[in-house]
Amino acid sequence: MKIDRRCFLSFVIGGALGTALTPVPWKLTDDIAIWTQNWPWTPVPEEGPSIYKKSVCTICSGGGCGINVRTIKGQAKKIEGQPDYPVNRGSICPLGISATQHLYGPSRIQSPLKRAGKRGEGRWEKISWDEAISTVSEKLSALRNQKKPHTVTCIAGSDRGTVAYLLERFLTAYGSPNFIRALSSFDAYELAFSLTQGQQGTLGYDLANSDFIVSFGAELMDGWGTAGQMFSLYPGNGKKSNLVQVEPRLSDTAAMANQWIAAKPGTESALALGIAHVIVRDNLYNKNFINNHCFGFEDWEDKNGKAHQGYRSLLRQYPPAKVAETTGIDKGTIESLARGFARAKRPVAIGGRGGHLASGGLDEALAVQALNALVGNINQPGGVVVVPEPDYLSWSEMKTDKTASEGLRQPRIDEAGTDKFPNTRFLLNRIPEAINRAKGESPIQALLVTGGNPLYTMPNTEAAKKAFDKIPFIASFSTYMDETAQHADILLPNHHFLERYEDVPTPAGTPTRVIGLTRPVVKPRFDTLHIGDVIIRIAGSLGGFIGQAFPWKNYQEFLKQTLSKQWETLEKQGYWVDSEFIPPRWARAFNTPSGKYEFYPQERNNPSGKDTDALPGFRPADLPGNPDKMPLTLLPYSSIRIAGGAVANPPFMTKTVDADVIRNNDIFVELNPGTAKKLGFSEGDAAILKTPAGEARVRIHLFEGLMPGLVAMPTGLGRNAFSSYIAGKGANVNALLADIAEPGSGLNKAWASRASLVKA
Amino acid sequence: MTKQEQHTSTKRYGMVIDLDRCTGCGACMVACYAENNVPFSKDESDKMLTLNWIRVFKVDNGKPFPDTEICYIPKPCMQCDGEHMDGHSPCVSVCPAVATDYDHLTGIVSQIYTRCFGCRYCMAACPYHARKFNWWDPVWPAEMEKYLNPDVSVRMRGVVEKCSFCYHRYQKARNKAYLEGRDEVYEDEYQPACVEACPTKAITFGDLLNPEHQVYKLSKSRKAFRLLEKLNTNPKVYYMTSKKWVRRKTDNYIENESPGETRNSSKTQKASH
Amino acid sequence: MFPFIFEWEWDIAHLVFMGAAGFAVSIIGAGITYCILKTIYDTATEDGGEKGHH
Amino acid sequence: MTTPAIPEGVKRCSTGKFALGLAVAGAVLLWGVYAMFLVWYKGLNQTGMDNAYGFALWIWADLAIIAFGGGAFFSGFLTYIIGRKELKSIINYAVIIGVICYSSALLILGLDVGQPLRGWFIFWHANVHSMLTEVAFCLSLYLGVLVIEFIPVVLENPKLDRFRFIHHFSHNMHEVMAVFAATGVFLSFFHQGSLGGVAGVLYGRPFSFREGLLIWPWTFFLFTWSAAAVGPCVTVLITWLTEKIAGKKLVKQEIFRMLGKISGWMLLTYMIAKIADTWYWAAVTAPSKGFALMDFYTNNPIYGIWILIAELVVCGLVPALILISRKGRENNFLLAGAMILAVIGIGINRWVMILQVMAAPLLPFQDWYMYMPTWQEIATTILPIAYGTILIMLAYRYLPIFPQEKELNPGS
Repeated sequence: MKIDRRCFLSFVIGGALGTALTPVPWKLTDDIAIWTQNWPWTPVPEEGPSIYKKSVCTICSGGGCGINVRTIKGQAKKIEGQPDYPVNRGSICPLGISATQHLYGPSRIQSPLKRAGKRGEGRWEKISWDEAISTVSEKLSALRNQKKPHTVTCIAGSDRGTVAYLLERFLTAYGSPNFIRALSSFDAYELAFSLTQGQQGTLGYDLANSDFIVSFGAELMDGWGTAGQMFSLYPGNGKKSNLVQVEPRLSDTAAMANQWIAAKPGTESALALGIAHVIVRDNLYNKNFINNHCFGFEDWEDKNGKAHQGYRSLLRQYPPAKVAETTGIDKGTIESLARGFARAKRPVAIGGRGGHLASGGLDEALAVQALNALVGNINQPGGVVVVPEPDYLSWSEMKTDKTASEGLRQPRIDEAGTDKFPNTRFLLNRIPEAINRAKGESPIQALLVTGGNPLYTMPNTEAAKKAFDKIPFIASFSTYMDETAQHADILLPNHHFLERYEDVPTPAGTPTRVIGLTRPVVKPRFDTLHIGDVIIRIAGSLGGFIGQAFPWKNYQEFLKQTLSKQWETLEKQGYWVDSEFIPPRWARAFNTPSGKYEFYPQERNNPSGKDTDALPGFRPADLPGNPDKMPLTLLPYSSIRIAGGAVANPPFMTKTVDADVIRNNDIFVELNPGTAKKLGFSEGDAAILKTPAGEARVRIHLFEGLMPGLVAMPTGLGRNAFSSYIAGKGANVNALLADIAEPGSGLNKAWASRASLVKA
Repeated sequence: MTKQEQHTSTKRYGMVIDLDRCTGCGACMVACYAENNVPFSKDESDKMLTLNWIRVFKVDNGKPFPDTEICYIPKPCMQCDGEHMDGHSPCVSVCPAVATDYDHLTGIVSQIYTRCFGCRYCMAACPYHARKFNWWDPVWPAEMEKYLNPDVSVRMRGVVEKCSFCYHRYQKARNKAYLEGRDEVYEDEYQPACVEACPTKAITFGDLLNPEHQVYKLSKSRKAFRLLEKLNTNPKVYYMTSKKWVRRKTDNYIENESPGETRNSSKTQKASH
Repeated sequence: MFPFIFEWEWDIAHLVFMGAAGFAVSIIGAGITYCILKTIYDTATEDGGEKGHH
Repeated sequence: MTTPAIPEGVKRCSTGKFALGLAVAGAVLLWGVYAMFLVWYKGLNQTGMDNAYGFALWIWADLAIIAFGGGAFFSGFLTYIIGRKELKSIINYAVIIGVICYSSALLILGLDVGQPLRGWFIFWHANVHSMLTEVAFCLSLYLGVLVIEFIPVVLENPKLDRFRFIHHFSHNMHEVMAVFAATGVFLSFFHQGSLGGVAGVLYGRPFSFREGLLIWPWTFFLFTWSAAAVGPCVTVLITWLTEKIAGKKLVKQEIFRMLGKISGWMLLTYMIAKIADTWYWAAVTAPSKGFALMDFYTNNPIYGIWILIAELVVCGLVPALILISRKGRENNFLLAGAMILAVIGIGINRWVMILQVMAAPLLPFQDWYMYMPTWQEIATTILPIAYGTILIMLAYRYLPIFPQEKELNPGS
């Protein structure tokens, strides 16, 4: 016993000492140290030489910023601005920088898919490209056999560049007039330019050379136009330009502006007309331009001898005192703003709101554009310019068969270009109504969605979704599983923009004529196919004249051929600038019936025939809903930190959004503290926001920078597709907005909505 | 103090952020996430749990509509020189395991992720909340690991991380200079990701001791100031604004005291070692 | 803690701190060692049957 | 059965009753252990801490528990160094409480770090400038000392004492206990102080920052002093509670009064220093950093000036005055009440020096940061109580802790 115990003790002590002297404990500690430092599930990025590849970012609807992508071993690592790119000069927005997250993220559609469950249920069956293409071809072929080619509609994200032209060409050869561009904040302005100047093209604002910018709600720093370009122009260029921001909410643009003028929402056109009133009254307008190159400034007689009112006499209805009352802006402010604008060397007036897609109607656009005409800054340095359609897109004439010709003669489903809305080119927002109005089967039998994600971006989204449900066949070409793709029958995923070739013509807002080249930075990650190739292949399998209209082997060959003149430059530096493009002189600039700038747009569709309805005017939208029950106005606002359009916020972007905008999947609406007090709300309270279109659960954030009586809600949240990293955050403001067709243009005039807030 | 440190090329890298130019777009933040492999989670809305090395704050002047003004304040790690300009920044002196250190050659406060054992004392010490903790194991869903930058090691759960002024970029630039037989790293050779990404060029970066660098002059501007200067942390991140109310929002003032009166005597540009 | 760590710098604070820590450890160690040795001695030298003396 | 497990001459409750008690405490312990493993397995996201609260409930628990365990070092100091031999009647228990407190503190520290497996880096890569390094070194060493002090008590269990080697060993350790106690006092002085230094050195945090002497902020000394003041109170209160549960006297009442008197004077002197420190901080230190006193006590849901008054007056001066007055000490209710108040006061002090420091905003555009612990944090903070209860139950049942027990309970 004694010996045993002693043995035991010596064994324990000796053993402990012995172990301590061996390398075992030291080795073990070392192992622990190393192991805790290199957990096998903590990734170790692969090293390698980094290669920068030039391309053009097209992730947003205004897209077109030159980028330099850092790649290592063929993988995209980081997106940086391309300093010499003529649009953005090295500046890019946070969405562009985070595009790698979409490239590699879980929102990607990895192969063609066929719907397996009910529509929108999210159950898919993987199919081959051959099957996908033949499914679409068979469907289209069947519709042609039934003499219904015009029931095929295509919704595209853009109407410029080769892909859009391929689509249009395909529809033409096939026999459908229904190519529809997705909603854009430039819709109304493009229409205003085409009516007053007779020019079709991209609107360019030479902000770099302007010394006085009046922005009627254009959220220049919040995603308007091409975000990267806006940043590179203001205020980063170090030049003091005077920016006046007219907006009921203190946006980031308003905060950067030299002056923030909070006009009542929807009264922007009244303010523009009021400013014009002062300029004309005080004789501050550009006499040369007005006297020699304008039409409809003074009262005039038509060729039948009928007297018409002109712009000058129209302005009498908008004296500053009256405008002050309408807009809620001090009379003196209007006067001094008008004088400041007219006396500046190179002033420019901009409208078009922000990344938010409702453009505000033609009246407002005409009223704002008239200011540019008054000071004669059209096609001038520091002014506005219409950059014409690129001329490289001229291909061989194609033949159409009888079915196609008959189909093409059918009126467009969205009524754009019809007798009802003859001036307007695209009216996506009219589609749901057209479907619902039709008796019997849906006027759209097959819908091809190649961009725009309409089931997220359209106003009154739920109603749009219901209308889309009546379309028997929806094919989506989206790269990501977006809201529209989720609701489609077949998915033919396009390459991510970092994986494909595409031309990027002059992006919105740019005053120069540029073509950029989007190039594959990485090899396609998944079983996706370039949309151009898909169209060529579908056309091929449809055969006949349709097949003949697409003689190219593939999209890349077609692109090279199309851009043969510019290709070498494009390959080398990633962009091509049309150095010959000079905005035409006034004498040759206008393509209107009068050959002049038309204050009174003679071609404007004017059902009433009244002069005041042809001229710009302040005609507030009659928003639906009972103002007693819905005393508030819901104002969507865009934030540069939230992708508000077709593409959703990648996680990086959501990371930058403050906790008083989105928290734990609750969206915050802004409310002026005074309004909140009246309604009995305090910071963080939960509430139900109701509009005639729907309702949403929100929380309250008090913001002094918002006009009393408004509720401001960010665009871009409330996604219900993409991935679990993106969906389910807040509510979609588009779903709460109404759609009111502006008489004559059909554009959506209702960019706001009546609303009420009740405690939740 | 080693010989190397007494070398004449001792630098104090710093930043000057022009708040009048910052539009609050967040490009700096996103560029930083991409450059530095900052992880993300499904719910990024709770800002007290998310990781970011630079965060842009929205500040308002508190005045009622329509006299309200807002200003954005980007806030990276301030890379403090410490009370006595000797590198004893608030965090460095408290770290029990020397997992964060002040580099006397550059003035940059480092963080050694593999040594940090996650006691978070440095977070408690940092008045700027520049330090963030990895509350979760980082996860890159789908193929997102592919975009990770090999120049910056990925952090694991349970350690603290913070802005390094993109120190890996400095190392690259220094190696390049060395290979080319130069002592000096040129100003434009070493710029952090946020500076490069700022689309309005609101951020300037360089050696605060080098008269040829832009920051040298800018940091001495009358408009220049630093956050919480009275704490004597001696940050190397300067701000500029022409708005008086913004100045008031960047430090604490007792009644009747106003910004400017209390300019710190320690605002010397000399590194004291 | 030890000079073989790469970032080691000789520092008076180290000497003071580690000196104090080492001092405490030595005292404790010495105390324990003394007790063990004394006990071994006591156990070995005591006579058989005695029990429980204090 | 050769030797009884229960010490000679004392009576203990039935095994059934004892097992029931163990089961109850064990259940709570298991709950805590479950939470502990959750935290280790899933990480610190299981807590209510966030980027503003690097330190929270656990660090408070650490600071408080070590202050409360201060009874061990201070009693040891009084017994072995000052030579108050009468305290030998309670020193064993003080040591046990100390062991419980210090081992729990280390356990919580082990939980509180993001990478527990790298915890030893604090020794390996020690930054001697960091107060936390000082804490870690002194804490571990002192726990060692406490265990050494505890070992002879364990070895006195009749079943163990049979072995000659153990018998001699325990005897020899008693012989040199003064040396260990002195080392313990030395270590305690530093780690109690360093815990105060933890918050005091944060010059970026005007709420906790204090000027000081050499490298030590005033909080260093205040923490040591306050731990010495409140430690004996905790020892007395737990002994008292043990007596109530056991249903008999274990230590003579004079010992309690004597410790109460010592605590009272310690507390009073501490409060004088603390008030002076607070005054200087409010009038000089904080304003120099742009803060007025009331900035720290307004615009937030909980931290009002009441907490300062509670700490300094209600749970500071009041118990101190009660304890130094003979009348106060002789009234059992007042004695216990004052000691409880003192314990609460030090608890509040440790709380504000950690949690209010984290809560107070620094940049004028920031709000107060609020914090709510999760059940995992609470469970692991309660865990030491369950563990302590079990250890005390075992120790009381099987070890001769209270030398006066036989004398005070002659009947049994």
